[in-house]
Amino acid sequence: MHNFELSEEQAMVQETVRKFVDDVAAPQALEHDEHGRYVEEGFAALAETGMLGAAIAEDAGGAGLGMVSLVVATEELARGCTSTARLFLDAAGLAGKALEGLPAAAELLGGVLTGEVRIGFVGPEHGIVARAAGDGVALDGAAPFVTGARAAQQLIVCARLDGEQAVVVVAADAVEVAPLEPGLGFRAAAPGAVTLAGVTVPGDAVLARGEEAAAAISRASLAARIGGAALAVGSALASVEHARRHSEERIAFGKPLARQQAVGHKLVESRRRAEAARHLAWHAARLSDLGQDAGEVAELARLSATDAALHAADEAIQIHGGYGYTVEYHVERHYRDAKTLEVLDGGALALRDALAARIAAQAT
Amino acid sequence: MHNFELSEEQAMVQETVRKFVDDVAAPQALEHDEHGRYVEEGFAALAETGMLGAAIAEDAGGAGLGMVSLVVATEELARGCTSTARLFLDAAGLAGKALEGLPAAAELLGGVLTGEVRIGFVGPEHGIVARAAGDGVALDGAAPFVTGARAAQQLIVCARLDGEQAVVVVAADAVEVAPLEPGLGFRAAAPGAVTLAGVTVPGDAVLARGEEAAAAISRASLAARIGGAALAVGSALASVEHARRHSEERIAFGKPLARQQAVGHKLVESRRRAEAARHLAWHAARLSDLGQDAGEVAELARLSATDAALHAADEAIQIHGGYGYTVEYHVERHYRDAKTLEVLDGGALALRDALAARIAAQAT
Amino acid sequence: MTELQSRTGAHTDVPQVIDFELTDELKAFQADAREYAETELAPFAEAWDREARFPRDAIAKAAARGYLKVTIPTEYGGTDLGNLASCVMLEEINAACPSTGVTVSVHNSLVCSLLAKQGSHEQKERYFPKLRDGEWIGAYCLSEAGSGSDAAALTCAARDAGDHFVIDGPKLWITTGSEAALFVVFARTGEDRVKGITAFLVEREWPGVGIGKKERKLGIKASPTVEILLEGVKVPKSNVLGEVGRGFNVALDTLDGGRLGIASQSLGIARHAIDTIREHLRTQVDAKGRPTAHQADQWELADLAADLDACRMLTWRAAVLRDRGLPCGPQAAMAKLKASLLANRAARSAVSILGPAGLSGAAERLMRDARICEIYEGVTDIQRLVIARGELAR
Amino acid sequence: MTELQSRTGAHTDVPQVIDFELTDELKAFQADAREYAETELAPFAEAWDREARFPRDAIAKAAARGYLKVTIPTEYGGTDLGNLASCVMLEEINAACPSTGVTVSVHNSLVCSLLAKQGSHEQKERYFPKLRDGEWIGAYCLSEAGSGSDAAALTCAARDAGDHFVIDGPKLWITTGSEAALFVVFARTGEDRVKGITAFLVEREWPGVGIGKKERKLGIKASPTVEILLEGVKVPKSNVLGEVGRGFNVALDTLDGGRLGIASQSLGIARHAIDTIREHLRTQVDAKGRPTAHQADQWELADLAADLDACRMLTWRAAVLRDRGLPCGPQAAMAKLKASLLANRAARSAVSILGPAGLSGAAERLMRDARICEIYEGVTDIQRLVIARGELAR
Repeated sequence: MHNFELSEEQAMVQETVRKFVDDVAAPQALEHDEHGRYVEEGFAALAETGMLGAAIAEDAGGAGLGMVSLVVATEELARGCTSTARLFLDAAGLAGKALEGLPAAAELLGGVLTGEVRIGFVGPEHGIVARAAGDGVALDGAAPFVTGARAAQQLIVCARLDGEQAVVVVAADAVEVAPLEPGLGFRAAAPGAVTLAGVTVPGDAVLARGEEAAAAISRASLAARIGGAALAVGSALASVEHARRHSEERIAFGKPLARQQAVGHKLVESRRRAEAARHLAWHAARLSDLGQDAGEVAELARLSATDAALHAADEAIQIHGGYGYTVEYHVERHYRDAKTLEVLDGGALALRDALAARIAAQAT
Repeated sequence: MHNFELSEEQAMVQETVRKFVDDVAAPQALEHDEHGRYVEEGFAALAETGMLGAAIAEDAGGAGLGMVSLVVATEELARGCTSTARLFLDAAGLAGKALEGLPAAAELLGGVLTGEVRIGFVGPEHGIVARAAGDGVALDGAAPFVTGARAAQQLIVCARLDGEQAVVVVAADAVEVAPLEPGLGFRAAAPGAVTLAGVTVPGDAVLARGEEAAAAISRASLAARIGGAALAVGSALASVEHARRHSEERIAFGKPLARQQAVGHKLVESRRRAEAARHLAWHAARLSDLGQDAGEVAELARLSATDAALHAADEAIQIHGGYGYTVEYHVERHYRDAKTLEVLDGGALALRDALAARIAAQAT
Repeated sequence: MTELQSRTGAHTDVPQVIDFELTDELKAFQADAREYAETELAPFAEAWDREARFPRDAIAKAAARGYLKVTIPTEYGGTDLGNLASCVMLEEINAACPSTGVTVSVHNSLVCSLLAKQGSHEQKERYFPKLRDGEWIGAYCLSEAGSGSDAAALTCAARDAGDHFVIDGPKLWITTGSEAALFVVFARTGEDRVKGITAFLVEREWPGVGIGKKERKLGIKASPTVEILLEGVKVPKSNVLGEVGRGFNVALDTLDGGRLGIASQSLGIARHAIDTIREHLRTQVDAKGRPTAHQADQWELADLAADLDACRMLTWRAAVLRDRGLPCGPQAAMAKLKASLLANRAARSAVSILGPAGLSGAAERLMRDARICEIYEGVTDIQRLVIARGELAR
Repeated sequence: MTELQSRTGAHTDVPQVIDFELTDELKAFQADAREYAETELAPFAEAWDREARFPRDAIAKAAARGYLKVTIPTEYGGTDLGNLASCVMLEEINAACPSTGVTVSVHNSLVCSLLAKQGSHEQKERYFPKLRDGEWIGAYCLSEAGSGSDAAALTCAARDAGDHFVIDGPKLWITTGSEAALFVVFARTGEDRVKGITAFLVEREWPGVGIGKKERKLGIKASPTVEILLEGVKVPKSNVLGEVGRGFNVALDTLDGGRLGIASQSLGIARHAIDTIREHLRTQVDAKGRPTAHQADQWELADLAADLDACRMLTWRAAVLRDRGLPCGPQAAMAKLKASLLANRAARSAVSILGPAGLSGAAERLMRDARICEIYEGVTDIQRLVIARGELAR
C-alpha cells in the first residue's frame, strides 16, 4: 500500500537487510530469545553486510544514505528479530550518530561500524555523573537496563561533567554489568544492568564535552526516536502478520477466526496504528535528511509507534488464544520487546513532557 | 512542523481558502451554529472563489488540482467552520467526483461547481431502492441525516436499480425533507431527514447505471473518505488550538493550566492523533493523484481522523472546564460535528469491515 | 485456623453481611421514582431540551412525592432518607431527564443537606418549611469566572458592616440560579485563601440580588445555568451558615454528597444509553429470531453493561459509607470519576450504533447531556487528584 | 408514597441489606490467607518463576491450612466455604504468586467443586479424602489442539467397551497436568457436537495416561501446563462423572466458578501492581515530604485504584449470587472480563512507571503473569459474548 520512494542505494539497503533477516535473523529469533542467548553470530553477519554505516555521513566513514536508510533497515530487522534490530540501532543509530561528528572518536566509530567494537549506549536519561579525577574523570551512576551491555567491549556513556554534557567511552570490563534474569525483553540482545561506581577513565576517554557533546547526544537522541519508532513499526507489522496468518488457519465455531468480525476489527485497529506511526517515522527521517527540524515529528513517531507495537502484540496474543501465551508463536516475544522499547531511551512519559513543552512554547 | 509540498496552484488554493476562512467563515461559525442557520452567504462567497472545482478534472470543467487540493481546502475550512467545510465537501468532493466522469451530468456538475445548484448527496449506505416506473424510475427509502438537504435544489441519490448501482438526480422539492431539531452536528449546514416515498423521476434523471454508476459512486466514496479525513483533521487541529490558547490564559492553583502536566499531556495526545491522521490523509490524496489505489489508506485516514477529531474536541472541552460546556468557546461545536462526521458516509464500523475484508483478502 | 476454616456447617448458614441487593423498602422507593420518571419526565424531556424550558410542573410533582426533602431532617418535616436512597432516586430521574436530575440533586445534596448539617435551629425553622415542599428551590453559589476547580481562589467580597454583611461580586455557572429562591453563597470575609471564606444564606428577593447572563450550553438545557449578581446585598449575621471564616470547610462538606449526586446522574444517563443500544440491537434478528447484531456492537454493549454494574456499586458503596458517617472522599470520587466517564462513553456509543438515525432524537441528547458529568462537582482530573492523594496517604 | 417515603424515623434505623464489607469471619480468613501468601509465597515467587519450578511445598502448606478443600462438602471432610470465601482467599494468594493461585483455583473450582456437584457418593468417598488434604491434586482436561474457546469441537474419543470406556486422544494446555493425580477428562462418546461429550474421572497412575509436551510460556511459569496423553486408557463406567452424554453440561457447570477464580487471580495481580506503583510513587517526595510524583503517574494510580474496587465488587457480587444458588453467568463473565483487563493494564503501568528498573524484577513478572488472565477460562471476547447474550435476552 505504500509508495515510500527510496533512492537506489536506500532500496539496496532494504533488500540487503531483508535478505539477512530471512536467511539469518528470523530463523534464529525464537531460540535465542527463549534461552536469552546473545545473537553474536547474527550480529557479526549483519555487520559484515556493511549496513551499520548506512546512515552515517560519508566523511565519517559511512555510506551517507541518511536517516531513511536507518529507518528502512531497522524496520526490516524488527520484523524478523527485535533483539538484532535493537543492537543494530544501538550501533548504527545511537552510538553511530553520537560519534559521527566527534573527531576524537573517529577510530572508535570505525570499529563500531565494522562490528569489530561491540558497544553499549548509556543514554542521558540515566543521569550518570562525571567528575575530574587525576588526569581523567570518574563516573558514578547506574543504568538498570542497557541493551548489548553484556556483550559490549566499550560503553559510550552520556554524562554530566561540571554542569555540562559529556560523552565518555569506558571499557566494559572496567564496570559492573549484571545480567538481567529473566528481564522483560530484548533477551537476545545481551541486556545488562550497568553500575558505574567511581570508575575512572583517562582524559582522552572524554570524547566530547560542552556544546560538542550536547550536539552528539542530540543526534543520538534523534536516532533513538526515529530508529526506535522504526523498530516498533517493524514489530507491530510483524505482530499483525502473525495474527493474520493464525486467524486464517485457525477454525473456531466452524469458520476461520478471521471471519469473526471482532477478530477482523482487532487486525484493522492494529494495522491502523502501525501505519499511522509508520508515516510519522518516515516523515521524521525525511525531514532530518533534508536538514530540517525533525524533533517534534520524531517524538510523535516514537510515541505512536511504541503504542502501536504494544497494542498489536497484545491483540496478536489475544487472537492466538492459548497459543499466543506460549513462546513458539513469536507474539509474546513482540509483546515483551514492545513494552521494553517503550521504557528505554527516556521512556514515553519524557516524550510527552517534551512535546508538551513544545506546545507551551508556541507563540499565542 | 510540516513540509507537505504543494504545487504553486495547490498553495494558491490553500491561501485563498485560508483567507476566506479568516474573513468570512470563522467569524460567523458560532452564531450560525447556535441558531441552526444555514451558512448561505458564506457558501455563496466560497463558491465565488472558484474553489469548488479545484479537485475536479479539467475536462470536466474543474481546475484539475487533484485530491490534494480537496484536502488542503477542506482542512482549512474545517478549522474555521465545520459546517461550511461539510457543504464544500458535499459539492466539491462527493457530488463533484461522482458527476466528474458522467457525460449526462455535465451541465449539473457545472451548476454545482459554480454554486448555482445547491445539492444534497444521498450516499449508497442508505440503501435507496429504484424501480422502473413508466418512462422513468421511482425511488424508495430514507436517509435520516443528509447535510445540505434543507438548502438543496437537487439531490444526488445513489440507489440500487435492478440489482445494479445507479446515480439519480431528484429535485429537492419533490421529496420530503424534514428538519432535524436540534440534530447533533453540522447545524449550520442545513441538515435534513430525507424520505423518498415512491418519488418518480424521468428517465434522464438516471445519470448513470451499472459500471458507470459504480465508478461514480466509488469516486464519491473515496472523496468522502479522504475529504472527510481532512475535515476531521482540520477540526482536530482547531480543537487543539482552542484548548492550547485557553490553557495558556486560564490560571488555576496559581499557574496557567498549560503548566499542569495532565493538561499538557492531553494536548500532546490530541495533537499526536491529529498529526498521525493528517499524514494518512495527505498520503491517500497523493496516491490518488498519482493514479494509484488509495482505498486502504483513505479508509485508515478517515478512521484515524474522526477518532482524532472527537478525542481532541472531548479533551478541549475538558481543558475548558465549565467554559467548554457553553456554546461560546467553539469546542462543544467541534465535539458535536466530529461525532456527526464519524457516523456519516457509512460510518466507522463500515470502514472497519472494509479494512478487515482487505486484510482477509491478502494472500497468505 | 480461623473460625471460618474450622467450621463444619454449610456455608449457607453464614450470615453474610456483604450483599448487593436493595432492601424491599428501597426497591419500592426505586419503583416510585421510576414511575415518576417514566410518566412525568420521559415523555417531555426532549421538548424541554429543545426549548431550554425549566420543567416547573415536573419539579412540583417531584416535591409532591417528597423528592425534595430526602436530605431534610424528620424534625423539620423531611424524610431524611439518606444518601443511598438519594442515589437510587436520582438514577431513576436522570435516566429520563438529566436537567430535572441536576435540579433535584443541587436542591437536596448541596442546599438542604448543608443547611441540615451547618444551619442553626432558627435557619432551619425558617427555610426548611419552604424548601421541603418545593415552594422554594435552592441554589449553590460557589463558582466564579476565575475560580472553578480552584474554589479557594474566589473573590466575591462580604464586608462586615456591624449587624450585617454586605456582599458584592458575581457568581457564575449557578445551576437553577434563575429559578431558586434561596442561595448558599460563598464570599470572602478575609484575605486568607482558605480561612477567609464564609458561607451565607441569601434570599432571592433581597435587594441587590439579580440574575445575570444565562449560559447557552451543549446539554442539560432545561436546567438554567445563570450568573447570579450580588451588588451590595445586605445579609444579616444570623444568615451566616456555619461560622465566619469556615466557609471553605462548609463547601468541602458538600463535596462528597454532590459527587454522589452526579455519579447517580451519570448512572441514569449511562443506563438510558445502554437501554437505547439494547433495544436497537434487539430489533436486529434473523428470520428465526436469532440476533444478527454486529459483534462489534454486541461487545460494546457487554462492556458498557459490565461497567454500569461496576459504577453503580462504586456509587452505592460510597453512599452507604456516607450514610454511616464514615469518610468517603476517595470512594465518592471513584464513583464520580468512573460513572461520568461511562455515561459519556455509553452515550457516544449509542450515537454510533444507531447510526445516522442517532444524530437526532434521544441518543444525541444523551451525548450532549452526559458531557457535563465530567465537568461539574469537580472535573475528572480533580477526582483523580482526590483518589491519588488518598492512595498515597494509605 | 412508599413505606420509605412516609417513614418518619431517621434513616440510620433502616436495616440496610446492601453492604460492601466482609463479615468478621471472612476478614479473619482473609488475614490468614494473606499471612500465608506473604510468608510462604511472596519471598519465593520470583525464583519459582525464573526456574519454572512447581511450588510443591507451598501447595502442601496451603493444603495444611485447608485451602484445598474449600469446595469440598463438609460430610466429606471439606469446609465448603463457598464462592465468596474462595474469591477472598484466591485474591490473597494471587497477589503473591499467580502460579500457586491457578493451581489452587483449578483444584478447587474445576475439580473438587465438580465432583461435589456431579459425583456419585462412591466417587466422593474415594477421591475427596485424597483431594482435601492435597495428597492428590486435581487437573481439568477439556482443551485440545483444535478446541479452545469452542470446547464442543473436541475430538478425544471414549469408546464404550462394555463395563468400561477406552479413551484415546491428547489433551492440551492442562494446568498442573504434570503434578496432578486425578484428571477430569472430557471425551467424545457420540457424534452429536454437544450431546456426544462425556466427563470422566481418570487417575494418573492408570495405564495409558502419560505426560506429553510441557509448554514454555510467557508467564505463570511455576504452574506447569502440559499435554496429557491418553492412549487406550481403560476407564471403568463407575468413573463417568455425571451421566454419559452430559459432559458438556458438566463442563458448563464449572464455567462460572472457574471464571470467578480467574477474576480473583486478576484482582490479586492488579492489587500487587497497584501496590508496586503506590510504593514507588510514595518514595517520590520533596524535602517537606510532599509528593512530587508526576501527575500522569498519580492519575494512573487513581484510575487503577478505582477500577480495582469496582472489579472486586463485580467479582464478589457474582460469588454471592452463586453461593445462593442463583444464576450468575453474565455477572461472573463481567467480573472476569473487567478484572482480567485491569490486571493487564495495571501490570503494564507498573512497568512504565518504574521505568528501566521495572524491566526486571516484580513488575515485569506481573506483566507476564497477568497476560494469561485474558485467555484461560474463556478468552475476553467469550466473556463479552456471554454478557451480550444475557443483555439481549433481558
